Amino acid sequence: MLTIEEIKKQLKDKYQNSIKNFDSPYSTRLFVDIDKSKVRDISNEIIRMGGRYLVSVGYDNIARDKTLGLIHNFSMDRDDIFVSVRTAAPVDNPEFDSITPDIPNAGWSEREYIDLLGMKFKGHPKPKKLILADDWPAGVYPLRKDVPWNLMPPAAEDVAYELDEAPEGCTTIPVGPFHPTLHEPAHFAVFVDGETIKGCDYRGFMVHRGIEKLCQTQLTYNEIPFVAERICGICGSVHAATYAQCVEFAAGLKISRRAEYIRTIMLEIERIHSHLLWLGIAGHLIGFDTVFMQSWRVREAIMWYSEKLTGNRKTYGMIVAGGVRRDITPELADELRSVINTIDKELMVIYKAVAGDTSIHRRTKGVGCITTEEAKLWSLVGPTARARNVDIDSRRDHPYAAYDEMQFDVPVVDSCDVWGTVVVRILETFEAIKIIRQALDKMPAGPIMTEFDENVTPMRHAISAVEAPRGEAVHYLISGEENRPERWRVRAPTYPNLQGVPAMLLNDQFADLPIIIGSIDPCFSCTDRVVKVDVRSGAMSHLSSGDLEKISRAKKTAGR
Amino acid sequence: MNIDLYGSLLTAMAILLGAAVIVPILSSKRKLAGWVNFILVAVAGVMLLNISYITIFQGGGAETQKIMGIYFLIDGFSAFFIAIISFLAIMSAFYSIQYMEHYPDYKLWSYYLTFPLFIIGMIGIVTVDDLSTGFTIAWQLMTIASYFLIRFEYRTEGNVRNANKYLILMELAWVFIIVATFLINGSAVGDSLHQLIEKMGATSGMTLYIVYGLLLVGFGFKAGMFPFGQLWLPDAHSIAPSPISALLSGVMIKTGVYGIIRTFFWMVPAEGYDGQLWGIVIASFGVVTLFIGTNQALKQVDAKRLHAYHSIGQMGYIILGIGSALVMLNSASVTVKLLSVIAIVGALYHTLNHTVFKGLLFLSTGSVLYATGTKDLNKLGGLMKLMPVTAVVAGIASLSIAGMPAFSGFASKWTIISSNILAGSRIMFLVIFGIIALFISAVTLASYVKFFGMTFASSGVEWTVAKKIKEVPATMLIPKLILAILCLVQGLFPFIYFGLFISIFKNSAGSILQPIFSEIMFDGMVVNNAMGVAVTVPGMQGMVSSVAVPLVVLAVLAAAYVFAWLLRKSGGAEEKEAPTWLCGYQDLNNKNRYVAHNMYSAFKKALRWTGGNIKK
Amino acid sequence: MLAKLCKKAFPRSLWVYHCNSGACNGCDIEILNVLTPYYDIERFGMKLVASPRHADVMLISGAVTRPTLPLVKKAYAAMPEPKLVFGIGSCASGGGSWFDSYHVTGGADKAVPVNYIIPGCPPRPEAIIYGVALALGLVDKKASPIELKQVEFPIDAYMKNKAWEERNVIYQVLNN
Amino acid sequence: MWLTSKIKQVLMVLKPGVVTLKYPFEPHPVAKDFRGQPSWDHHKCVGCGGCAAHCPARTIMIRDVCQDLRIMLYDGSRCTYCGRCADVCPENAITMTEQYELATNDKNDITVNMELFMLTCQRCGRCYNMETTNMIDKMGLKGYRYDSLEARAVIPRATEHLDIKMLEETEHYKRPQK
Amino acid sequence: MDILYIVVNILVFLALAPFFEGVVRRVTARVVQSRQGPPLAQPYWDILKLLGKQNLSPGNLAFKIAPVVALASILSVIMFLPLGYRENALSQYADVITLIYLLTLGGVACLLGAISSKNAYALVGSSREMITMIMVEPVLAMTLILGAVKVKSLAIPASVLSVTGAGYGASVIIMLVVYLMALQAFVGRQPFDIAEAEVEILEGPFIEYSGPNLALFKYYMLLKQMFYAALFVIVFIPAIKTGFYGLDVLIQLGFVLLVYVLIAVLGSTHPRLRIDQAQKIYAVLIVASLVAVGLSVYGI
Repeated sequence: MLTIEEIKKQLKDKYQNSIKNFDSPYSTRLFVDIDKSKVRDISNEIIRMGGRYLVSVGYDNIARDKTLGLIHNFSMDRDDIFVSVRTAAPVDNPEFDSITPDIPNAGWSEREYIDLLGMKFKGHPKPKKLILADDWPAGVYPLRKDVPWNLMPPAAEDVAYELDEAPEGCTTIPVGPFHPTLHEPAHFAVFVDGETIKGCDYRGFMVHRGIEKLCQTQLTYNEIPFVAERICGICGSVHAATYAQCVEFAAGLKISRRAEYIRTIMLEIERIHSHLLWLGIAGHLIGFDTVFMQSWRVREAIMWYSEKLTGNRKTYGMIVAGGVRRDITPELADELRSVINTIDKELMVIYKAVAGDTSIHRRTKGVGCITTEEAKLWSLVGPTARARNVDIDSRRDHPYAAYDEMQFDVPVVDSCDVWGTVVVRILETFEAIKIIRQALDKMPAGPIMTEFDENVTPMRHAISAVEAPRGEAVHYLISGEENRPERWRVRAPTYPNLQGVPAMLLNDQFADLPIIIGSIDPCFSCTDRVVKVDVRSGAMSHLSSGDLEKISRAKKTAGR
Repeated sequence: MNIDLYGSLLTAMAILLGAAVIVPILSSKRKLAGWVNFILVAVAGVMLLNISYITIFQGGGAETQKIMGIYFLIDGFSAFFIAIISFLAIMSAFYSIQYMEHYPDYKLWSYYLTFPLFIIGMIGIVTVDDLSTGFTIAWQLMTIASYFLIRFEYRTEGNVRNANKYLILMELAWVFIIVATFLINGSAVGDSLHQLIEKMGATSGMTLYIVYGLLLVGFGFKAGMFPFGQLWLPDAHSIAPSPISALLSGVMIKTGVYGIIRTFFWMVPAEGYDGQLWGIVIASFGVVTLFIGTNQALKQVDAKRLHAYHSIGQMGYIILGIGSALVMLNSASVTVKLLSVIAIVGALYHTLNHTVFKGLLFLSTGSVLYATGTKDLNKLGGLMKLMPVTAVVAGIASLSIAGMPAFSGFASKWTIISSNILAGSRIMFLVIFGIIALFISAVTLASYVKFFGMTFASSGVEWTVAKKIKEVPATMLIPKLILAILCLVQGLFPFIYFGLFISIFKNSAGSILQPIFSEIMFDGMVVNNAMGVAVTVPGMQGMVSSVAVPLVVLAVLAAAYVFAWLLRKSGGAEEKEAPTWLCGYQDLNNKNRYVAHNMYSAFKKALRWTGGNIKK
Repeated sequence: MLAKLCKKAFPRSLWVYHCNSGACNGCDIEILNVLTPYYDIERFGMKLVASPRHADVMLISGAVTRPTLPLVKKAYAAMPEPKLVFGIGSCASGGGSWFDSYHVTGGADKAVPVNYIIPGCPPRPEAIIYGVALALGLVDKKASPIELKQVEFPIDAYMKNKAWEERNVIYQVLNN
Repeated sequence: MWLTSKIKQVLMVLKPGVVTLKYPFEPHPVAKDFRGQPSWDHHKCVGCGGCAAHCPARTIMIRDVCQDLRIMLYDGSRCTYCGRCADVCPENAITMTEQYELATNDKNDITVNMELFMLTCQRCGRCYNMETTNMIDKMGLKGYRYDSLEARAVIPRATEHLDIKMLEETEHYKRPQK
Repeated sequence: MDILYIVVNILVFLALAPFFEGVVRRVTARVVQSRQGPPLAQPYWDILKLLGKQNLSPGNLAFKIAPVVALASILSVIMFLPLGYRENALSQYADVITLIYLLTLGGVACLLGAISSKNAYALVGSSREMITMIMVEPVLAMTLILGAVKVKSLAIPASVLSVTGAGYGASVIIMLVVYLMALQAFVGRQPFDIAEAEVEILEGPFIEYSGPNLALFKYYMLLKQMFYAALFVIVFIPAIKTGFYGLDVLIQLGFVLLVYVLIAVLGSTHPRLRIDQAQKIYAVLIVASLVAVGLSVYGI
């Protein structure tokens, strides 16, 4: 077990000169300000200490000191500590050392800021466009504050993303964006030899809706939860809860215990509905529609209950900064008990019917195999990781809401394949039912909302993680002026998992592609969000249309 | 009359020899040389066809004739082979005129020197009546001439090596056959087959087994029998110029079939010949050949190699037919004995069909090669609009080789398979052989769906072959059209051919088959008319099998087609062209074409052990 | 005659092509939900097809983002006539919360002609079935534009304001 | 193994029987507090514009035609039914109804158009800045608001006076076509 | 009279094939998936609707001809089928081998159409379809050959009707089981709907087809499905001959209905296999049916 002091000491011993400042507002959070030249070394050092890479956050700090900020976040799972390594580079030469060669999972985060903030990463293995549309002109960085939120560069005709070259002798099969496996627009160029997958390239982020500049017109701290829920229609509460926790951390707000219990219940309800949904989809993906129909039939009960409790079947609108919107009355609590009892029973029937079915084993066992080491290397999270014997769960490792008082198991299996994810998810559903029962029993009385005065001190950093059904959702928030965050970074669980998919696909059959991609329960809309909410500070400068044309022309010629 | 036949045979050979002398001299004028070559070959060919016609339909030949110390024999059986050789030679020569333009940097004198010699050699093989002197001359002429034809493109890497391999293996086959001949007790150089048969009677049983074994291996080499065919056939056939490939695959390997039938049905002593055993051996070789050959063919992506491997596969059918005929012939049951007729007719019918459709396939691929410069199925595609005539004839040939009803392959495969299955009710392994043959015909189909689909239907040339692609000139189309028409005729009117083969065997004295063929009740057994061929065998109830398909089934199909067509029109829907839908993000391009080598990957993987895998 | 019958058959067998142009998953899940036992849209002869070539109806869910705009158009063009387009959910019907964001083009109507919209975030499965039934002519349209006009000053507010004015400090100061 | 699980599967499916609801031929009631289409009580509305200011989808647009008349347009086509407007409304003039059967072939069917009389300072022409502690009021209303109701676009600026240029900008506001 | 049988064959198949599909969909929905399911007439509407739609094509001749050929070939196969245990006017013009090849012709048309569509998915699908065809056609062939061996004739009515002629021997029982297992593959349903797998290759060979062309293909699939079901009934259900043609046909159709219910239940309780896995199962089926044929030679 490491403590924050030990981490500080170890870092100080080695990198005395590069470390500018330590900041630890809570006993579980450590922010380290460092010089940008040592980014790579210190990141590696933290990984060596047992850290797990979470996400990088880049932000525009030009108005204050003409720099672009970059924060690498790590989680010490055994010690319940989040370590954030903060650094900055001047805007006229925003070059950082890339940490991707050591931490492959950072690849996308860094590519994201190449696109959105115009940063440069030295040594990045694949500095290609990631987020923005193919025809987005180079040199327009939408996350920078001088770019308006509704800027619409003209469309360019002949700009295309250059997909990776297929290996020798392989054919590309284009999968997506409108493909029944995906349900969401994302493009996989799958390189096959015959039907064996020899690699794939991903061109996703087609659901990137760039919500960030919304706040420049309207959104404030307490509207963002509603937008956060719509990052993803399935695990909306997770994002709302993570966001709300970030705000509460930044504001130093302690919410009532009852609200925390209700949040716990909401998160677990969401887990049940999401896992049942996934089970159905997985059945559908291997062509077993009966499983799909039956598990969705079972799931419907919880949807109806959610409607009663929150007023909507999904995107509940329950969790806001400072508490929750609606209370669980005793009648609703009783109904919830009976609903989860039915689900418990019916799911057990499904589980028994599915678990021993050799025809399902055929399609799932030994499919999408990657080793535990690879899973750790790619920083996989959630059931995808737990099916590969990586024992992480932020509910247990970084307790939040009321999880510190809950008794539950974290199912971990070592089959390292798709079947493992099936088992983990079904078992987790039973655990979720257990947690809801406990929460209903233990729930204290009290207010559900704590007054949130919306006057958060600017430039406070906060990080928070919530275990979503798909894995761990991480939010990073920098508070800002005018009742809005300066920067809000969301890392959905699919973000790291999706980067591990090519490794899972390798040497499997094309017919297994749906279930392998399905096994991480992908949620591209979460992944593609980049919901950064920041404040327009200073004057808004419009690029004139002439400028834009110039820019897009430059891009076109460069593209040729 | 006989003298007349042999005289014209020699004349034809002389004309061909003349061609070999004259044409190389003219070879600097490419087109002219081609035309002269074609005219001379055609004249000789017509004379040879005339010989066949007279022999088969007017009952000529059948007497061994000693000319210049070599025994010659023209009976119905050899006449059939003369016919297919000379016919395909004419087609090939015609096709060569334009095709050889395709090799601007190669001198043509060697081609036009060896082309007629090659034909002389083949004609020789099927007409000489010994296994020593005349045979050696004919064999060497054929082998050496074809060797030079195969190594024609000697500048391409690997071609000379493959040609050398061919030469060595063919000489080895020759050694086998010659050794077999001299193992026969008291055989002398220049003995005719009749003399050999007499001497065989005096040979001990064990030696006889060796003799037949060596003969089978020797001719098996030529016929592309497993495992010998795999050694040379695909390499040699795929590197030769296309008209030569057509000749090699279409007729040269048939000389092996000729040899096998000649030795196992004619060169049979009254005593000491275990027909049942040799039948089983040959049939087993046939089944293995067709199984392995076709499965190997499935893996190919080079169009000509694909055809070449299929030649092995199709030879397997013929060998199976021969073998099972031999088994049935030596069976105790009268009924099964009668079925041997169907089997051997099937074998010969398939020989004819294979000549036509394989010739056609090689010529079509040649045309594709001529027009696009590649024969790699991974690169080809989408030629249907650009080369419609070639596409149609290649389609006919593909359906024929796959054995689709109403096309030529069907009638002959049906004959072989059904006779095997019917005989199978008495002899169990024959039914298994029949089923394997049926199974393999599905594999053949798969392979030709790939060939046709990937060359003509799918997309490809838009991106891979930059040249402007046009349909090939008429001189290259006419031979293909003739062959295609023949393909259709053979498929649609099988009764003509059944009659033909029956009269061939009737007119070929000396074989162990002749007694059955000449039995009178035969006419009542086979209903052979425009409605198709139906077989009733005494001892089996009712009509047992029929290949009436062609016309009746075609009529049925046509009626159904009209119905379906009307159904499609009935909704009043309009037609519109639309680009291929690939999930939106990508448009069809060279990288996301699903190319030939990807097809049937799971099946190919399961059959890796059959060999013939292509390396990547 | 058959042609007439074919026209009649069209609404009885609508094959649905689901095109997610940038949705959050909520609507997609509800679209799948209408296939499940409780809602079972197959009752109306509808089924989900995978290729736009087979489709009669395109369900667009989600705001049309900048990258998917050309793709949605392409998918629409790939469908054979006659065809219908349904915009499912708030994003597809009007662009949702991000209708004017830099990476979003707007609702589905910005890309293709939309025949019916089914608002909701996400719409309940019943709402989707209702939309389908509306298109099939099984139910009546319930939504209609609402025009509200204050014909007079809202007295309550007025009174309240008056009261507020009375106790307002500034006024008090002024009065004093 | 295979057989037993198949039998289990058959048993699993037999128990529930056919569960399909009869909707739309029979209504399927929604939960009590369902968040359906919001409805405005124009008798209560004071036209503060708080709902417009707080709507995450910015689906409520305001145009001040003149000093006394304010038009509020609720464009239901992009409403996310989050209920935030009902939460913030100081007068409780907005309620979330149970109406969810909103499918239509015309976007205008799900709009609410309100014409409100405004109380404005006769001297400066601004709305009264009422309770200054109220966050909603703090948000704006410092002058005219002119959203392009025709294009259903929000112009995120409250201006001191009406600017014709701004209007032109709105009408030329167009998304890229490709 | 003989001609009448042909007409009845065609009419029965054309009229009832969509109905039986409706039954499958209904059974799948009601019995297995707890939902109401489409009306029984749904497949008719589907086909009618497709006939009235626009016909999109990549402008290739083979693409346009393929559906017509496919439907024609299955129709001609159906004409030869001895429904109601009656030989018809066409029976003598073909034998079982012809039947098998004719069936393959339909498949080939399908494949060529798919390849002509130039779509990678269609090609993956046709590659799988072809493997399925190679591997399961022999099972069909051997079922027919089993009868042929027993009766020593390849004529269609004789060999089709004689499988159970001498009662249920070991060979017949093996063949029956094999046929039932292969049935799902014949009719392209789970677990063997690999070629048309909707979630991964979007209905494979048919991905580019629309409107009337697709209608023809759908009809072809329906007829093929009914053909295999009817063949099972004719071959393996011992003849219950009432002497009245109409009644015989009705009884057989009743059995066909049962086979369809079986297809539906089997299809909805299995996930789709991968082609390499299916291939192994096919291989087992082939070997088993070879054993059955071998046994039948010895009269077992």
